[in-house]
Amino acid sequence: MEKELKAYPRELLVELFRRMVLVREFELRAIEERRAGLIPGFIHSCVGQEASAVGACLALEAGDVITSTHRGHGHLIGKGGDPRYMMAELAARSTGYCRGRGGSLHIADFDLGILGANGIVAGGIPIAAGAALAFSMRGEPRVALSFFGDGAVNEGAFHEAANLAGLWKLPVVFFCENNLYGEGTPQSKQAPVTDLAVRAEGYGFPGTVVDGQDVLAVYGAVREATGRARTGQGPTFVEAKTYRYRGHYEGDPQVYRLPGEMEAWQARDPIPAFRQRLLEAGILTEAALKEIEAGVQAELEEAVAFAKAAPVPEPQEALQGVYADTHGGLVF
Amino acid sequence: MEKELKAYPRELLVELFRRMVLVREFELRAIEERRAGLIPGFIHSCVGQEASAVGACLALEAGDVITSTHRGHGHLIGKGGDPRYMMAELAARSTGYCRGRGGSLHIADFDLGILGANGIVAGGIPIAAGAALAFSMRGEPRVALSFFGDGAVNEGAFHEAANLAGLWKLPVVFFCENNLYGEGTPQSKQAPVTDLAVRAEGYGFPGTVVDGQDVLAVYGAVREATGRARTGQGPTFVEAKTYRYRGHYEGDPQVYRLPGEMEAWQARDPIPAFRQRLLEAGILTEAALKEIEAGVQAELEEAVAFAKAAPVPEPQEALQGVYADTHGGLVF
Amino acid sequence: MREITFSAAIREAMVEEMRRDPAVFLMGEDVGTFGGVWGVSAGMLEEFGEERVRDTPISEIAIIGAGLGAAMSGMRPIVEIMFGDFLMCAGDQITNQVAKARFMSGGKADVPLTIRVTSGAPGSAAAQHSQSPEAWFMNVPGLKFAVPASPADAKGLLKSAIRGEDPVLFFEHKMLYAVKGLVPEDIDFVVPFGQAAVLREGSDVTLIGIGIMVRKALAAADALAEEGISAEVIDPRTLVPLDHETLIRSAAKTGRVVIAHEAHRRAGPGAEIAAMLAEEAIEYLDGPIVRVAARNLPLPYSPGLEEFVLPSAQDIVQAARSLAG
Amino acid sequence: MREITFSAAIREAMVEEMRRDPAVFLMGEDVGTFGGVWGVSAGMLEEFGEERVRDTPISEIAIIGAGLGAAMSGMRPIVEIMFGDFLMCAGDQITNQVAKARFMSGGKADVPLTIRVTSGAPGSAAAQHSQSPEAWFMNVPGLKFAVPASPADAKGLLKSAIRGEDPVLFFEHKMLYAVKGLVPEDIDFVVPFGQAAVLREGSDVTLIGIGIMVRKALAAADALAEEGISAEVIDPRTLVPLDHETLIRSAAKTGRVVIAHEAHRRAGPGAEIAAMLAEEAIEYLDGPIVRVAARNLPLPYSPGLEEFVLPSAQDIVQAARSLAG
Ligand SMILES: Cc1ncc(C[n+]2csc(CCOP(=O)(O)OP(=O)(O)O)c2C)c(N)n1
Ligand SMILES: Cc1ncc(C[n+]2csc(CCOP(=O)(O)OP(=O)(O)O)c2C)c(N)n1
Ligand SMILES: [Mg+2]
Ligand SMILES: [Mg+2]
Repeated sequence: MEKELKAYPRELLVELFRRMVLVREFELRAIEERRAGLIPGFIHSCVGQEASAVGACLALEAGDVITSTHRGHGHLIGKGGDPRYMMAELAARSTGYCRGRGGSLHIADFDLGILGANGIVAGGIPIAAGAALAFSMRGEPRVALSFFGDGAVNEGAFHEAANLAGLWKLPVVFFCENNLYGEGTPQSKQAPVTDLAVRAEGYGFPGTVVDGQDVLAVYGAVREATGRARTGQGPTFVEAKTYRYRGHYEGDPQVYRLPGEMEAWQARDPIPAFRQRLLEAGILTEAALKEIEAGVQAELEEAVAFAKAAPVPEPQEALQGVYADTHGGLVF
Repeated sequence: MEKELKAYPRELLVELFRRMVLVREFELRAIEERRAGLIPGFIHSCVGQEASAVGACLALEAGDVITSTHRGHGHLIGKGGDPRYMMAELAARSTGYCRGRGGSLHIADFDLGILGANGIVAGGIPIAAGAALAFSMRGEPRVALSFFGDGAVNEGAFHEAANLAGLWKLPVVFFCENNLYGEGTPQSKQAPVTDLAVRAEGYGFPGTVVDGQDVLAVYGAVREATGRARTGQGPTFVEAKTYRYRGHYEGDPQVYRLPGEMEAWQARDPIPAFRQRLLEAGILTEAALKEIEAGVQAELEEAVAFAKAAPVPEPQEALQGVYADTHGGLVF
Repeated sequence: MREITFSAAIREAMVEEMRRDPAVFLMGEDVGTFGGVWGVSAGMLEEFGEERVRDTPISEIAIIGAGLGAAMSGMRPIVEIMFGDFLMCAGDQITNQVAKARFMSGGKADVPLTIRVTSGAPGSAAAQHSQSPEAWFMNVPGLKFAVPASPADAKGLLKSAIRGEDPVLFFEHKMLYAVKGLVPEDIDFVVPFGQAAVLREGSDVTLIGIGIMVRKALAAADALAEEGISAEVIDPRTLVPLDHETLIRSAAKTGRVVIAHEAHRRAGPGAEIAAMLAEEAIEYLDGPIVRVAARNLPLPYSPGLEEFVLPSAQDIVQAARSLAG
Repeated sequence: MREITFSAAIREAMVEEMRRDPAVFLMGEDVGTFGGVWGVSAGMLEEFGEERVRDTPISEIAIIGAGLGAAMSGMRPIVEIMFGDFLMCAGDQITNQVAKARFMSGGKADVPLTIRVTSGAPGSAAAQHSQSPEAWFMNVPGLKFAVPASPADAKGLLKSAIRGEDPVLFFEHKMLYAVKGLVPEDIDFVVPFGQAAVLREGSDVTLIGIGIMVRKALAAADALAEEGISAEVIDPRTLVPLDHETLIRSAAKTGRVVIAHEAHRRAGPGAEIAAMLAEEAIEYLDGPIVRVAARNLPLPYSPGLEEFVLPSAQDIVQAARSLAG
């Protein structure tokens, strides 16, 4: 069913690989820097889920937008986020994406179409519907893709947004990263259905399940979904089955995992698997792959150096960012 | 498919008929009394929907409970509500079900298992799940049936409650009265699916569509659902297709109806249809039917007289009903 | 200037802004075919069509959330929540998304979102259709709150809201809709936020009214005048931003303050105003700051009980009299 | 009496009540296997099993709504909302169902529902995980609010909440969980609602602290003592009911009042307390009622910005000093 690797543009394949490596290494580095004291806040890493984040984002066009989650680093890098500004934000510096005001949970870059990570489970889903509404009203061929987890599908916010988008045939992709857990609670204890994609039918649009560890499968499913969205056929629910290797947050004792589960998923790690395919298909040589990997490391060195060199925000400056118009300070 | 009338207990058939008539006449009388000034608040009548309300309620056992809606008179009478206390409540008297504090939107009778009408669309659905949880935790073979409209199915509250109930296999019946409109907006402009029952699948339980104008069809569908619920098989979604003959509330200009729609539905009026069947099957004679109808009128005369004779509530008395413990008035 | 109703003034503001700016649109439950349950958007569907006057499903989270998403994507949505009582259905979107989007993003997100909300008791609508939720989100930084009391202010404040870049909760008291008043025709007539209106000058007591209670305060001032008590009546018009200066100046002048609102007394908007005055103007005060507000019980259905719970002009008169007496 | 943590005191209250009454149970996100993200319910699943320590889906509406339905059906649910920030996800159930069920039904519904909520800034958790939502629902009649500041009060107030027939929002500041204090072992030790605690007597200024700010007020009182300023420190312990008498008595004694809370300043719990005092005790006051609270900006991620926004013991000292000086 899946296409030959050769059928894809080479630059796309390279970029899928590079960004997956960048996501993985960014997070491992951030975790390290957090331990070293550079980063004051929590980190919810998506290590293990890179294929779903990157495959989905690279299926989007430049004008498309995403809403992300607490586990958003992969989505942000996938959508072109600059590791320097991301690292600076994690380090709470004034050169960070949110000038140190938001941290990992709230990174946004409107120029790149990143409408924001989100600390509220399912909080970004209605926002994506609203962005799609704007595109649809203006007749722009743009798509909003909303990332969320398996746990988020049980929030009222998901339901209302899905219904609205289905009803108005909005150009939205509901992209569910089903990593089998919401914090410490398995997906099976959160919903009575295993494939959350079945819910799409109730909203009048298709739902599809895809192997979240296969970056090309994810890419293909999202291309199909954006194709539908862009041609006025409305939303699609894409469920990517995946797994996170680290705790819900760094520090999570992870008492909840099933025996053998981690090992089974790690055996299907998306990055080495794709690397191997690239090699075998002759898309990239070992040397070229190593060069990419080295490039990522250099980029991260730079990001960390950038973050470290950046100033911390001035308190007074924060007052500027609450309202556009402060009425001479009366709003405070 | 449907059983012969003779297969049902006679008392049941009589009671289905009597209560439908009582619901219809109660509302028409209430509307009249409202015009005459006895009733100060809004009335959302269910005229036309009697079969769904009564059929569902009579399928319940005495220990079962319901949550109702803004359009609740049929549910309340169906579940055994006393027209005297209902009329007194509508008339804002201290002998009303809520001592005049609640009005039509908030009638409750815990002894009868009526956990409350509700002014918030979908507001009662999670409450029904909670009652069912209590039954299930205590091992009681009781069921909670939640009434709601086609509009309510698009609220987050429905979704979260349905998921919870499906997950925990709670003894709940989700009973949707699809009367084709939410206020002035047709159902087709509120959800992209025509049969809302399809949503049940996403919550892991069955959904079934039933002719809401056929009281026995409704009765049968709910019996099946309560049977499942009582035997630990979890919830069922029952969608009754029905129609309201009057405005969303009394006074609604009803600009939104499609031409011919009303007439088509009125031709299938559940009460004369069932009356005819009872006659034809020889269950009740014309004289017996007339006697029932006269009995209903007498009951309503009494209800109105009861309401009129009742005192209005004393203001100070209201202070007693906000908290169980007022800490010497400190809570006010 | 012509005399039009509060309701027509609101419609006029919406219609004019929609004509001048294609980014402005209206969505909410029954705002289209029905024209709004209170009739405020009557006729707008006919002029602007279904794309720009959108009937929504009964989904308050989606209405507010989609409004935010559209606002962050170049539109200027006006969304209507039919009864203020239902605001809490979308409480999270308001509190954690709408209010914070700009700040969390480092100041980058503009949020030109106007949330129109009906408030107040229309009479025997009971506990879930009568509330005055002006204070429910006041503790959340990032929102602005408008509480117009006259047709002109309704029009001018709504235009300010629609044209601004910040999210606004715009409260329309149901019993004000039919009230008439003179309203400027100038398409650019706007009422700025943060400027209280001194509606009547006086020297003995300051009556601060919010929303519909402004009218009751004016009536109370008439009654007080007959008793020889000179009342100054002030309408803050917006609760956030709040015009401290005008309120303090008046308190300094009269030394006596009554604050009147239809929201429940405990932790209502008057609590903040009283606290502000107790902090910034206590040295001018000759007596307690008195709040006249709904009692702390859910709104009852029975007219007699409702009257017991709701504040009246007479309650303001009594409060002012006891202060000035 | 033994010294245990605030967290252990809460667990002890839950465990003891669950042992004595089969109607009591706990549900919430990750309260079971995970033991609560803050570890408060650690070990409870093992003792009581999955039926009575229920992990729920991420569905705050369902959690609160099902809690209400169960409470009206003979159970005594304790439900946990992981972060107070998420309370608004279930805002409607709290405001329009839980708070009003008794009143709307004519006084018939008992609602023995305890809603446990974490509050406060744990440090760089940013705008959606740091809020102190004590005031968000205070305008809604029908609810009670507990804001314990010590392990003993946490245990005693929680027991009162669980045993009572009214819905309670029970706020647990995250930075209090590890704090230790002496807690009675008596299984029937309860702390009644509506009784403030005078934690330190003083004559120059009254410091009213809420939740974690009680500790900062005590620290401030120490610092003030060194300057010769005698501070009285009061913890209201419950915001609804609020113990007017104790607060007024102290205000009358000292003539100077500082109110400290971590919630945002505007329309926070201090607004109601200040307004109450401005209404009932103004004649005793020698100066402004000062609020020390979080600034009206969303909680920032950066430690420096967060410090700028949050109130400190030093802020209390300064406020008291300027009043008493
Ligand atoms: C409304 C809300 N409820 C609860 C939480 C706490 N919380 C943060 S992440 C999380 C689990 C989310 O699970 P899922 O959606 O599957 O995403 P994942 O963490 O697995 O990526 C929870 C419960 C929250 N942030 N927001
Ligand atoms: C949360 C909420 N949103 C909106 C309303 C206003 N409202 C009352 S009834 C109604 C329509 C409900 O439609 P449906 O669920 O189909 O019930 P029906 O009136 O047709 O019986 C609406 C929008 C409300 N009461 N509560
Ligand atoms: Mg997950
Ligand atoms: Mg309907």
